[in-house]
Amino acid sequence: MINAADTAWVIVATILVMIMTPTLAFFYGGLVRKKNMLSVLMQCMVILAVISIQWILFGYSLAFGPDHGGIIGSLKYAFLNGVGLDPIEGQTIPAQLFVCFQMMFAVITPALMVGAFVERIKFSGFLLFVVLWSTLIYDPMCHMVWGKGGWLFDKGALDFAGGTVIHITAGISALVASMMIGKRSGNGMSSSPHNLPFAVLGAAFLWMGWFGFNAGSALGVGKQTVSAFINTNTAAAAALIAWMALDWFINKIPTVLGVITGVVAGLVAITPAAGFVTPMASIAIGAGGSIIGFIFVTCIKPKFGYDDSLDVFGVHGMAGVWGALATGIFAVKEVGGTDGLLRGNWHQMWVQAEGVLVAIALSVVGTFIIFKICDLLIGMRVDMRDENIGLDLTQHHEAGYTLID
Amino acid sequence: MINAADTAWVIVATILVMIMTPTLAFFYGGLVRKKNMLSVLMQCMVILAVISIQWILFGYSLAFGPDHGGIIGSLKYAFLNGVGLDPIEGQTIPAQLFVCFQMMFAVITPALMVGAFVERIKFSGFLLFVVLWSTLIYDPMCHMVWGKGGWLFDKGALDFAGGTVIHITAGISALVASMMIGKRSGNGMSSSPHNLPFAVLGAAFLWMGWFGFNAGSALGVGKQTVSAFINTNTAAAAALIAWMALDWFINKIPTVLGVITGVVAGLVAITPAAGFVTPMASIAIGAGGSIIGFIFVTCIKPKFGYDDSLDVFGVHGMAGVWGALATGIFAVKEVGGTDGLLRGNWHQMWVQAEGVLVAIALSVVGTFIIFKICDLLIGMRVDMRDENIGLDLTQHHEAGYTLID
Amino acid sequence: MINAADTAWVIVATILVMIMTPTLAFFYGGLVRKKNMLSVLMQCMVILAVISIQWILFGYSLAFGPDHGGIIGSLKYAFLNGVGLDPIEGQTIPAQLFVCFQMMFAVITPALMVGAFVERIKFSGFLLFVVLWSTLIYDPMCHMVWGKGGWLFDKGALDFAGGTVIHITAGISALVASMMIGKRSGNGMSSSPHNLPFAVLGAAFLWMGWFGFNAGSALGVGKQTVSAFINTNTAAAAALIAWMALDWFINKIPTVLGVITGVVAGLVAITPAAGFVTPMASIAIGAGGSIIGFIFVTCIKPKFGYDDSLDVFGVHGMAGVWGALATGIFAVKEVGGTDGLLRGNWHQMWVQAEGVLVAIALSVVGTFIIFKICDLLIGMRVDMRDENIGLDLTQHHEAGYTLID
Amino acid sequence: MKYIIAVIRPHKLEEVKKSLEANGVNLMTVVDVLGCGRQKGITEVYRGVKEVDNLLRKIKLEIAVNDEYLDAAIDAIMKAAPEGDVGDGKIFVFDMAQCIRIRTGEKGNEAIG
Amino acid sequence: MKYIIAVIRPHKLEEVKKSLEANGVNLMTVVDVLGCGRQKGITEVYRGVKEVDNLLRKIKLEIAVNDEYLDAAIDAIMKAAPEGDVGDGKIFVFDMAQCIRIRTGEKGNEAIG
Amino acid sequence: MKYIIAVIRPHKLEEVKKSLEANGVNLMTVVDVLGCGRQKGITEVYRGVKEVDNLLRKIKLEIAVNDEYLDAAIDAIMKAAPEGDVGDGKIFVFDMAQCIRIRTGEKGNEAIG
Ligand SMILES: Nc1ncnc2c1ncn2[C@@H]1O[C@H](COP(=O)(O)OP(=O)(O)O)[C@@H](O)[C@H]1O
Ligand SMILES: Nc1ncnc2c1ncn2[C@@H]1O[C@H](COP(=O)(O)OP(=O)(O)O)[C@@H](O)[C@H]1O
Ligand SMILES: Nc1ncnc2c1ncn2[C@@H]1O[C@H](COP(=O)(O)OP(=O)(O)O)[C@@H](O)[C@H]1O
Repeated sequence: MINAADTAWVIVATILVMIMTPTLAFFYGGLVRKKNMLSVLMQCMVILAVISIQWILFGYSLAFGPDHGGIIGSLKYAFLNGVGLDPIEGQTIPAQLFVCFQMMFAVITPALMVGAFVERIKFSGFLLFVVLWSTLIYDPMCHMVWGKGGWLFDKGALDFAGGTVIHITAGISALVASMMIGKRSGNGMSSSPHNLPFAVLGAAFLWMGWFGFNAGSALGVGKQTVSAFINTNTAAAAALIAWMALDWFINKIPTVLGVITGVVAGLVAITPAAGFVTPMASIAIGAGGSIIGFIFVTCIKPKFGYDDSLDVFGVHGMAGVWGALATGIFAVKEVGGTDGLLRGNWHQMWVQAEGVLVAIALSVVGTFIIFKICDLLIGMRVDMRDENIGLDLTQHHEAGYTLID
Repeated sequence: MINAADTAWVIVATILVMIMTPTLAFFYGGLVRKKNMLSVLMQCMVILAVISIQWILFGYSLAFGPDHGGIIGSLKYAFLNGVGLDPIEGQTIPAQLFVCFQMMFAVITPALMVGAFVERIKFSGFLLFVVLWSTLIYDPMCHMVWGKGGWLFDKGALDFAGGTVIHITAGISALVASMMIGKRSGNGMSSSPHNLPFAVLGAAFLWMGWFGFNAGSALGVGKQTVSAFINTNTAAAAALIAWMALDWFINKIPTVLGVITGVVAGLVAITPAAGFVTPMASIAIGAGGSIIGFIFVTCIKPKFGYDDSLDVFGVHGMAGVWGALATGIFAVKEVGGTDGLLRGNWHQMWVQAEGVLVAIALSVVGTFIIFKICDLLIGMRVDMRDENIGLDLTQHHEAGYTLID
Repeated sequence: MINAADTAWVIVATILVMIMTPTLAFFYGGLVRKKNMLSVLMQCMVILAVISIQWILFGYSLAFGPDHGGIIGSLKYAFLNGVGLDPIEGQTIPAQLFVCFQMMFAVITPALMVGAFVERIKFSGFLLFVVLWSTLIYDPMCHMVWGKGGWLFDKGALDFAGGTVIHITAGISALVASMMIGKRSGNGMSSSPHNLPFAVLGAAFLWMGWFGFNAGSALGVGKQTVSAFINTNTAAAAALIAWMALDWFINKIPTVLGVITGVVAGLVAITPAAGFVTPMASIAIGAGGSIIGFIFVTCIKPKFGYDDSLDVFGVHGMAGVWGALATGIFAVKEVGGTDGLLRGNWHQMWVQAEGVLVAIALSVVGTFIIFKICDLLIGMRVDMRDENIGLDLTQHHEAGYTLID
Repeated sequence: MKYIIAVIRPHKLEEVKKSLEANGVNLMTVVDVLGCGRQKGITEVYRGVKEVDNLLRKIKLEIAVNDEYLDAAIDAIMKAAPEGDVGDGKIFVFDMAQCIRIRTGEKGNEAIG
Repeated sequence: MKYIIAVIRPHKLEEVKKSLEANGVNLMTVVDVLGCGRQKGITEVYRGVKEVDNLLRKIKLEIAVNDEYLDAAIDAIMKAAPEGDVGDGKIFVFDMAQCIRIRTGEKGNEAIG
Repeated sequence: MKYIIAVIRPHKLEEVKKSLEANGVNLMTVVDVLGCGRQKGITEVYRGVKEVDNLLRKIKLEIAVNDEYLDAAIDAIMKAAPEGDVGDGKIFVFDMAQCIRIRTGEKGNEAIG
């Protein structure tokens, strides 16, 4: 039976997750150089549209259709065939609403990767890459963890709102893609954000949208919804403070870019745990996300020198790994039905680690292959001249801002 | 009886529609020249306030008050007299909430027209124009289609969330107004957008708000709500892709301004159909909206040379006409209770066409008269010197941005 | 018992209030000079995080914990000890959700004060100030008015959504702080807003968020929720029009900064009254807020010459006082259960005035002491050189925008 | 070789450019500037605080020309730039000691055009 | 006729303008620039990456004056612009070959003021 | 004393600055400008309306040098700025009548460095 309150809340949550992709675009866009602003916005908006359509045509069916070997769904629900307005068994919202909610997750995952290859990617190559990546990596990964019959699902992996499925997958793939596409030329790597206020705007609305992301994952209104809600906010806040403190101690100054990066790292970390832990544990999880993120962004990246331009790997990938493991550590039965390591359940830790490893393996191999294919077929990188002029003018024949008018 | 879940959702939907007017301001504002940015924001914010008050004073009563000849409501509910917190018959939400939800529709309709006469309209003339237009065109139109006793309502015209009432009316009126006020002087017509990111921000939040617009029009939470929701998103996505494809084939490059224009055209097109069609039909309706919009914006407008500056006519008016007719084509009983042309119901098409024609006729005649009156009483266009300096400085004595500080 | 619809709505309302703090940052940030933009954003984002944590650690307990002498709560609920997911007596939402909703109020109150000392405050001093202020002024004030056993609560002071607790407290404290920190140096006081569109963006989203603020304060979905909703919108609209009219008559021109300032003044004024008055009374209350605000901003401030940079005192403090008193004037039993002065209930006026006086007294004395302490311990004002260069570069080593790139 | 600096009204840029092109002057550098002159700015009002800001948006053109093009360039500007009101702007002319085209290393008159 | 280019600190603009006006110099053109000089910029830090950006915001004033006003103009700037720290800026003076007021076509000394 | 105005491609700024520093020229003023030259702009398309905008983003450097540094400065720019394509920019050189350091009041050659 459809429950009206559950449905109302999941509609709202879907809207909140939907707006995350455009606001992610502003978070990323504010950090690139002026001449590449539009290309970032374009990529995110196009993902929102293309994956929305991919999802109802076949993506949803691949992810949530009848299971094939624990790995992928069948095409039975392609074109939303047979997916109507009555609830799926065990749910209380119309099936098409579940489709929409999950759609927005499928949308934002590739959008997260945009941060890895900004300022140098060719739009046409990017487009093919996104469609293939979503179909061949996201959809199976989603099926394995959340789909009925998915093998990680069956093992009992905890991933409340997509730490593994979304952030680890996107973060690792971003690292691979950033290494394959190569560094930005010239002084690209040391350029300053062209419009930090836009990045703050994006981060603030990401924080807002994340309430839908996490609390919406309860797929209804109840106690777990509220747990996920308070944990989300607490982790974000703790992470902001943690990153600010690190910045202050290590770089001698608290920075705006630091605090908004921390917020995102904290939100990533709490994502898989949101419905399973207590608010006090969220402080640790959020702060931990910032610490991990900080280390990867300010130490590991410069050491290895890959140009993961906006730190998708550090902030989503690694804080995501932390979150997935932390879920196994801090989970308590009273909140989400399962106990974690701190309550002596070592097994859960192992299940969590397994999920992480699968996500990493699939992302590395899959992204490598898909990227290579796209590079051969279309080309993934613009030429030097276009990179110098900027992607806005060369890929879209538009300028973000007028200088005089 | 008041239903709490329905009420909660309609409150949220009202909020979503409310924020559309300011975000429309950013969508439009980003596209004008820097020196006119504030004037656009001002016009939209002022409409939000003025029509909010007009509506509770007498607008609501004209639209939804006891019928007078199928054309207009009486003043019985003026000052919300007798409009309390119990639901209207057949509804499940407090009557004052219905007032608020409808108020936001009344607000955004004239705001849509702002795009037609930007960069040259006199603020005082504009203000009078908006109040008269809303009272003499919007309120009757609203009554005819949605009011109890309205003659189009009685005929069975389908207009789920206001394709005819809102977009056709605004779009046609915009064309008339843009021709009457005349072209921008100098190189106004070929100027570039001063801040495309703002326009993208606006478009993204319009997409978000439109969920409230369409799914909220179910006035409660149920299956039709979810239908309207998924159709809205699907049409927007399909329209984005369609416009991008047209841009790519015809202008050789996919543009950001193109995709956001497409999104709006698709959302307009699905508006009347949202609660009556299937998701697959939404793909056609959305893409169709883009195609129609594209033709009018890039072919018809240059050919005729009117300065409908931000393409309100092409994107709202004509995509609105398409949507109204498409509703008659694609409607299926299972979703919204009525079959359309594809199911053999030719009659519905005729009813739809009638609604369109009435909206066009009323808009053309009404706008012509109202514009003339305002022009005579106050003047609708600033003088050349003020237009050159820009409306921000001359109409509001403010500058949008500092050059140095 | 938990009510699902109530819970869904309060979740949404909490999200709406949450986003008010970042959008307030844009409202304020757009009005300062370019070189101080980030510092404003930073302060607001940091407050959001720090008070979120303070609140769950002990702030909530101080405000809503078991009463101590009518003045403050005990630490019984520190670390959310014993604050679970079952509803508090008399409520229908999980207790932790009530914590979150109230948290966002605790967050925005000090954030409002930011406008008083922008462009010259030292970040470290600011941080200590905010934590102390929130703990020593906000938490007790909140307890006295809203906490069980709070003495103003027991007296029957009406403060629907925090006019006294939030706006008067913040506004008066802002005045005190602005006088203690001193005027901006050089031509700081006569500088123009660096990005008015950002301020409009902020104001629009504040308007949106305020629906959560006021209608959410019903803590559920019902008739009073809708009353609060329609009153909020009506007051904002009336206030916008009133400020515009004053601008037009007195300064000869309607300005954008004027209308958005009016919106905020109107929203402040309706805050305590939202659930107690009729829509028609809201017009008076909103317009009254603008009139009071206008007088303080354009007459009193220049006369006395304090540098309350963004008019927190005039717009929040004084419009807040008006709102608190207006609640006592316009309240009607049918809406919120209590009659006001116009219905002959003189007593209510007196109770309201008492609340106002307590808020003023506590704010003046408390802020004075806390400011002095922070100034001695850390210092509250940057030196002249840093003020000239701007807080972004000197306090955060970042620039908001690149000039070339 | 001469270097012309011309301050004009922003909305005249298009016309001035066309007029220059018509006279054979195609190369120039354009700068967004604020002008402080006889033309009074519009008094901006922010929350009732009036700011008589006499800095107005102007466009500055910088044009290097060979001596024989100087008059043509000036004529072109004088034809297209004025509105007849205070604030039309000014033309300043300088002797230029050297001009080099970076791409080719050409110098002097060769390099200008 | 002389053309003065002065680079000053942004927050000194108001004072310098007043000082110039006091000395009878009312006309000028103002440009937003970045200065690269002895003054060290503040090291910006973005996600731990330190950028020793020695480009600092400055304001450039361009002032055409008749010869007899040159000293008055320079004095005015020298009085109002310095803070005494590195980064106060510089004044550059050029001979100007011609000056034309676009509105009237006046030339030379007439046109400057 | 000479005053160099160099128009270069925006992404070359870093390199040119380094090259100038290597040749002992550390002081300069940088301006964001639009260039109108032989280089054709990219045709911008807004809703199908093509705008052949031949205004391109450029960076203008202004460098005051003592005569003996002139060649070093020009060499430095010539080394770092060209890409070999149309649009590399130009260097313009002027005689400068006077230079004053605002902070100290130093004049002439002293003041430049
Ligand atoms: N002596 C000057 N030095 C530098 N710039 C000047 C000078 N005189 C005028 N200008 C520039 O020309 C613009 C127009 O001058 P203005 O005096 O307002 O009008 P008009 O030239 O028509 O009398 C000014 O805004 C300023 O930018
Ligand atoms: N030789 C020069 N050429 C061009 N601009 C210069 C030159 N020297 C200084 N400037 C400008 O003047 C500004 C201040 O110079 P700086 O060396 O920092 O301080 P100071 O003049 O007090 O020694 C610089 O930022 C730059 O914009
Ligand atoms: N005569 C000139 N006067 C002023 N600026 C010029 C002149 N010639 C070139 N420029 C500037 O130099 C830039 C590059 O010139 P361009 O003709 O495009 O390339 P190239 O110098 O390689 O032939 C132009 O965009 C313009 O800013």
